[in-house]
Amino acid sequence: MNPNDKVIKPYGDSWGDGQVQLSFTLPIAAGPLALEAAKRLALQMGLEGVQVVNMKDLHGFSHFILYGRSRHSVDLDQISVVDAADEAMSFEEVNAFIEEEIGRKIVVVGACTGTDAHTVGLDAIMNMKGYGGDYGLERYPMMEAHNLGSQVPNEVLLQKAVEVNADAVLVSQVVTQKNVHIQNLTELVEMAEAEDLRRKLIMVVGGPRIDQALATELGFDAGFGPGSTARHVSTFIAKELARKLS
Amino acid sequence: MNPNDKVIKPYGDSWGDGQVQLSFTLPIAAGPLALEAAKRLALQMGLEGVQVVNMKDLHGFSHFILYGRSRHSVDLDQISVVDAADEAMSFEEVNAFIEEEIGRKIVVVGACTGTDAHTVGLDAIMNMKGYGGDYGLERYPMMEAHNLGSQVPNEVLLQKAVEVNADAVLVSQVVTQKNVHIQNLTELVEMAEAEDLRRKLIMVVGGPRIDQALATELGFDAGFGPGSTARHVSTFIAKELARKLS
Amino acid sequence: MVNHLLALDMEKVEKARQLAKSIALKVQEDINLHTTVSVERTVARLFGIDGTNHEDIPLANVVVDQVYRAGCLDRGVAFWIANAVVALDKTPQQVAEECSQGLRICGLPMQDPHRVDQVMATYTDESLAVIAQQRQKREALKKRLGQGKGPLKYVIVASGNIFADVEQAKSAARHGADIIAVIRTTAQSLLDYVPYGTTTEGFGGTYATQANFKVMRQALDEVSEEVGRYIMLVNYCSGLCMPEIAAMGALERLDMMLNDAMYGILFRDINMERTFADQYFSRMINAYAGIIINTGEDNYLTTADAYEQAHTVLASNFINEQMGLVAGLQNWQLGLGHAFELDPKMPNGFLYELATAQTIRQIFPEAPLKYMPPTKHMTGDIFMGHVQNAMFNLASVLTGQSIHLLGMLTEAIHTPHLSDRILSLENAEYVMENARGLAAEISFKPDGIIQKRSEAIVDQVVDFLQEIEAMGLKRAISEGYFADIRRPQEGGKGGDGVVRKGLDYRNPFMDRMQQELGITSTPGKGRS
Amino acid sequence: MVNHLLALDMEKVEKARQLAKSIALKVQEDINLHTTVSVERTVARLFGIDGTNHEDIPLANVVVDQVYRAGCLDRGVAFWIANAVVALDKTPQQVAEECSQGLRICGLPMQDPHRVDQVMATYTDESLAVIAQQRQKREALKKRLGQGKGPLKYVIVASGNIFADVEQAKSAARHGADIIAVIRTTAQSLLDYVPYGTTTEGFGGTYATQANFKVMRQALDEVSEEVGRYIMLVNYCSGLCMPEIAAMGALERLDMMLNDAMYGILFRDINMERTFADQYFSRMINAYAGIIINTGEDNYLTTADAYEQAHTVLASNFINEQMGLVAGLQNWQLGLGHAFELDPKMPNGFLYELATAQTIRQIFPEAPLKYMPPTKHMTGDIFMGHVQNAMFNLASVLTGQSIHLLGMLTEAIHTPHLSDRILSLENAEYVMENARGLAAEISFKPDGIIQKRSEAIVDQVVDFLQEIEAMGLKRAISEGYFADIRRPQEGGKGGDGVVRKGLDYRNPFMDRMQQELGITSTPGKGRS
Ligand code: B12
Ligand code: B12
Ligand SMILES: Cc1ncc(COP(=O)(O)O)c(C=O)c1O
Ligand SMILES: Cc1ncc(COP(=O)(O)O)c(C=O)c1O
Repeated sequence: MNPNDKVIKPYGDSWGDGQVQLSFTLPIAAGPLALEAAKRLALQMGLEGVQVVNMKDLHGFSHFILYGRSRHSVDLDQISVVDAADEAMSFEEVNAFIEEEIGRKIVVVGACTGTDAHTVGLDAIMNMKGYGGDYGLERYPMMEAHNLGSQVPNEVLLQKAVEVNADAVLVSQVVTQKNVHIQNLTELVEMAEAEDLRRKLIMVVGGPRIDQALATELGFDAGFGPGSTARHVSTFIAKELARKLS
Repeated sequence: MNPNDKVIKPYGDSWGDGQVQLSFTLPIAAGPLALEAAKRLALQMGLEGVQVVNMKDLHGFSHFILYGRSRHSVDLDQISVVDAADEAMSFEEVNAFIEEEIGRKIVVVGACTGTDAHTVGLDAIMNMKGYGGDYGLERYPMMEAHNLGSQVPNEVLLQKAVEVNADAVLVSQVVTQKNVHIQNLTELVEMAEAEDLRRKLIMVVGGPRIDQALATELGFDAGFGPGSTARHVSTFIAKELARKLS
Repeated sequence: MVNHLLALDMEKVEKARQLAKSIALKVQEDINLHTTVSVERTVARLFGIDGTNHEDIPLANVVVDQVYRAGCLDRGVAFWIANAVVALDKTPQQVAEECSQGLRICGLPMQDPHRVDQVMATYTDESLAVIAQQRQKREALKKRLGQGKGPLKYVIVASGNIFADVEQAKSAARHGADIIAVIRTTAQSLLDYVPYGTTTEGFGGTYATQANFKVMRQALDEVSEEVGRYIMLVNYCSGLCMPEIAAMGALERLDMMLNDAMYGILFRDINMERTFADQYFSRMINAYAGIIINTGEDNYLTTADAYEQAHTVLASNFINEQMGLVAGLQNWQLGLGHAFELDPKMPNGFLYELATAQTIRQIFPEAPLKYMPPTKHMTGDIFMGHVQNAMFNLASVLTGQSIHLLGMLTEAIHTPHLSDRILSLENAEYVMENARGLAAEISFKPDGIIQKRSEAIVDQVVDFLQEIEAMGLKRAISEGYFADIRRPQEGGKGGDGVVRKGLDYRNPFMDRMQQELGITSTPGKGRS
Repeated sequence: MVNHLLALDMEKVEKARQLAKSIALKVQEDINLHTTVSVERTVARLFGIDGTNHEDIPLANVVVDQVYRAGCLDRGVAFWIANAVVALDKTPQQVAEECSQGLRICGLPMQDPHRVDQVMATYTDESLAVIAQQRQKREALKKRLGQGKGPLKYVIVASGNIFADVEQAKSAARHGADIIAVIRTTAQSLLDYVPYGTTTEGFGGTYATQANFKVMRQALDEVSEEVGRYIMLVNYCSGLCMPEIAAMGALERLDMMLNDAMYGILFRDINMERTFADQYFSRMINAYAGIIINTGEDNYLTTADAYEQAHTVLASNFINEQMGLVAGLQNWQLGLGHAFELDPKMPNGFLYELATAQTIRQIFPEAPLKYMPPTKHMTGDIFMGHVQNAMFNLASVLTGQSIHLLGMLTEAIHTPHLSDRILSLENAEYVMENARGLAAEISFKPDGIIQKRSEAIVDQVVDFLQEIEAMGLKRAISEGYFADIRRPQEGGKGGDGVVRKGLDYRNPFMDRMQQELGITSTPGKGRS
């Protein structure tokens, strides 16, 4: 491998050395058996030259830190991704775009649904103040934004969407323990479908463990992860709505 | 999986969750492409539910921290290991064993060979003072220990072994960068073979990146890693010599 | 012993304290006039009513709901149960079981008031005796086994499964943890009942149930013997069932309870009247049981800016202190909360953290302060997170904090894995032992950044409490004085569970505990 | 500006300094009588002799070996080269090339001494002018671009491949590194020649060659412009080619050099006479080139106990200081080394670390102290290692250290990977900026642990230096006074490369530099 290769591997200090650090706990006490088990796991993960650099006994459990050289590599030419950040329009551009292409305010309803009470992320996208230097949706002259806050049941969100004739719903999910977000998001989509709202609504989900792939898989139109700001979301909604209306 | 299973997986907070943490650097700038590449590598390593929890741009490189659930598991019943620590005799026991079974002092010669100047590890095994609460080999009444110190060429070590009629040579290798230790250890074994010393000598290697498997692979009789003390080494040598002489 | 690294203007501190007292007493007037479904369910539980009906509804709820719907809760459920006990010659538990079969206790004929009183007294005595025994047992164990050096290392378990939690808790105790908190599942605080039995399914936490309390207490008692330290157990006396959980904790010998006068209002949008009434009774139970409460001011800094709003934390500490004292808690039971939440990018942030932590330490010298780790500015960079936690550990040992919540390197990722906790314990152990003597070694410059910051916070807090005292706490909350969150005075969940006490309202537990705790200022009965 | 957190007994400090001076001057007497093959190769190189012969032997070695074998090195190679230059009317380089073809320069007829002198002067002037220019260039760049705030963040690159090192160095600079050290391959210090050309194969480090110096200097100049800070470059002026590397560094504008009066003896078993003579000339070159040296006392604590032997580090600092001053170095060039190497398990270890670091800081207020991170007690537990480094970072900023070697979380595992360095830079950046003002905020208690520990170390150092002064440095080393290592006075590698100067010995560089640097106390020529 050389620096210009499109087939890349993890890098420590020489090209192609494949260096990877990993750590995990095994449910047996530390000792030669646990050590060997740890090595075998690393081998199965495709590591060569496995070095167990730390084994710690945790009473019936053992914690390992390992280094090794990954056998795996990735061909960059096989990956196609779009950079949402690059394509996002500015606050002014989005408003101008909506005025021109839609000709009226876009109505959005946002909520932290289910049992989730983490409002900071949704507020970052919706509140006037915004986040990361970008104003929130409430500040957009061409948007009418309703933030329902935390722990909103899915049916309440959909009711509200109907009530204000929303173009889009924005859902925030921060707690992901035991995949509680998957359950909750799936329920929302199913409800929307049952109530024949799915086609009318642009459905967007965000949160620290959310990405585009997961969102699509669950039946949403878009997913926004860490570092997202209102610009990204408004651009997506505006363009998507224009597409739907055309 | 349940707590009594013999087939184990990494453990985070529920049985069988397979939780593994990993980190590595990719030789491309951070961004959606790098992110996707990182995920794919994790997938190839057999992780499910891959979460890239941190991506950091390092100018032309990117650093990732990931969590995921390992698909792999290890069947403990398939592993047989011997616990050297458990089998090691005490200082007194070793001396008694040598007196009884060998009937004379065992002669050992130790050195940090090649360009290696890390003497602390070898001294820990050989010096009077010892290490980790165990006296070093020089303290054993039934051992005659010669510590040649650092940066000893392989031929000098073997010469000395011949000169003092050694039963065993002890080699320390701490620097492992670019596998310099492998080169050096291989050379030593080849020299010993060429000079027809290999069969006469018990050959032992130690160091922080050494283990039994590597030692055997390179043609040594035993390998001692971190945490070894003189007890482990002297037990091995005494028993091995007894076996050879019987 | 508290270090005096800062020169505090004790007059201002005293002024702030008086303002807080006045604020608390004003709220208390209102509290005295009300009871809640949760307070009444607590009484039912303390009468020994346990278990659920065929629909999994706790019998305490079955009984109280019935009385509530019948419109006679203003008299207090104690009276109705005791009346039924006399009328039917059953135990309260049997009465409750019959309620779930259709018995309507408000419809039973009124019995001899003297005998009803006697029944109430008997069951009250019995129940309070169990609590007092648990308190004695705790004291004996603490005395025999001792505790960690302090700041006491407090870690959470939150696997969702009480049996997995036990594994995690034991492993933590063996690696130096002094206190184990079983975090509640995310949905529980808004449930208007307490789930029943041992549970293995929770999200981001494990259900708080009496059975789970028992399982964990037993495990910790075992491990306490093993490690030779009394390991304390914590749960959440918070949300819509605040006083019920206090009762459960008192019976099962929990040692600490998250229990705040305002947290539910601000962070769970629970009705104000409900929260204030519930916290009063729950604190009284905690006081009686010798349980240390942990207040939740740290949460403010997760939504508000930690530098700008530092004084709001201190103000809330003063209010929680006064509302605690009013409810019979002693100073040693007031684990007032604060947190190390400044943006790590802030130049000299560590100095400001020291200033706040030391100011709070000196203002509440007897309180077992609860110091919370960085959470808001933790990211997926677990390596940096581990260092942020190291600085937090140092700040804690330097300023002599009491209850030290260990920061987790994976804070931004998941509730702690087994090994996260151990890594954090090792981090704290190293930093604290390596720098334990530092506080006694240094002094702060009189005109320095730290001293000035401390003065500024004390000044701010006096102004802030003055404003609140003038407008009243409820209005202040409704105007976003705390945590940048506004809650309408009449809104919020659980408001319909608040009931104005009647003239003949009875709560024998409150009466007895007020008496025993020496609470005189606040009559336990409403006047209508 | 150095903080005065400790009250030092300046009389004792002065006494220690005088003892060290006496020790140094005694060694210097011996140094003045000798030259070495490496000193002479340095002269050859400074005369412009570059490149290798067909066997890859550097021409500097070819020429000096020849003169040495001919037994006439006692006159100094400068004379022989100049004589040949006059005799053959060639440049020194051409003379050297002919030497590799068989020319024997000691056999050439003696030329007009005046013309030989002239030739020596010309080439000396030329070479020193280049060095002076590089020095000016550095000063101009530093002035224009500025430098980091300090403690200056110093990281190592050690991939073995100079081109990979460049990538790693640039990435580090962009993430806040101020100083880049290219670590040498493990075998190089015992090579009695300097390899030639750019290299891509090293073990645990990269060959120090002039070409590699140039490649890295250029890369760092580029990145300096990019980041708007002058990034300093470091290499190892140590081992059997100490003065040659000084010359190469001076020519290629390195900014710092690892350069210790005793390290080679103790840690590489190099002959004492050889080391002392080599270090003297190498330091003179560093002095002239405006290069900061880094001494290696930190290494002592990797073999000796850091608590017991703390005073040996300080004693060696004093000796290195005096031997540096004797060689013409200014105080601002004396990067005296010490280290944060106490066992992390030691209670109050952080206090003892502060005591040592602050003591050394105050004793050498003008020296750009080099503070080394934990290495010996680093383990494969990278998480704990990262925390140990955080405490080290804090100690450094608290005691105002100058050159701060970043600890790596993977210290016990491998030479740093790209990301290890970045994680460490972020660690240091956070801790130092977060606590930058702390030193100005605090004072240490007069009768505290820190003050007492400082006093104990100063007392010990006076006694220790007194003993050494009485027996002489060489004997002290032979008796294991430093680093628990004993080296026989006559043994060690490279002893055969030491040559007693003749009466007619000439080293025009030494003469000129001594003059320009104002070194008077130590005559450059031997008397036999
Ligand atoms: C602040 C906080 C709280 C506050 C919340 C206050 C509030 N009003 O929001 C309080 C103290 C109340 C709290 C409580 C709890 N918390 Co909490 N909390 C956090 C914390 C510290 C920070 C979260 C945050 O504010 N991040 C900052 C925002 C800006 O980032 P963000 O949410 O990722 O949002 C960005 C993107 O994701 C995206 N985004 C987010 N939402 C949306 C929506 C849309 C439509 C779009 C387009 C984009 C988008 O854009 C945002 C800007 O870029 C995290 C730990 C951490 N450091 O991350 C834990 C954390 C999230 N909490 C956690 C838990 C478990 C809880 C509790 C359940 C614990 C308990 N059992 O009591 C409770 C209950 C909460 C509940 N019912 O939901 C866990 C979740 C674990 C998991 N993966 O499931 C975390 C990770 C902590 C931990 N390690 O245990 N918490
Ligand atoms: C001390 C030290 C030094 C000292 C050595 C002093 C001395 N006289 O030994 C000094 C400062 C001189 C030094 C120099 C260098 N070092 Co160094 N050094 C270390 C350090 C900090 C500690 C090593 C140590 O003493 N460990 C304690 C002993 C007790 O542990 P141990 O060696 O593992 O020994 C135990 C077992 O392994 C086993 N064992 C070991 N040997 C043997 C032999 C036998 C026969 C048996 C049975 C058992 C056995 O038993 C011992 C007791 O349990 C490590 C980092 C670290 N924290 O580990 C770096 C480290 C080993 N050094 C390293 C390097 C690269 C160097 C240099 C090459 C750097 C350079 N380019 O200049 C130089 C040159 C050294 C050379 N030519 O070999 C690297 C090696 C990287 C790698 N994996 O290849 C490390 C890991 C640091 C790093 N991250 O860069 N070093
Ligand atoms: C006082 C208090 N109660 C409760 C909680 C936990 O959240 P909840 O019970 O609302 O789910 C916290 C959170 O830290 C708290 O500080
Ligand atoms: C002064 C000095 N020289 C050299 C080195 C490096 O080792 P060597 O050049 O002997 O390989 C060190 C190690 O840290 C040192 O401190």
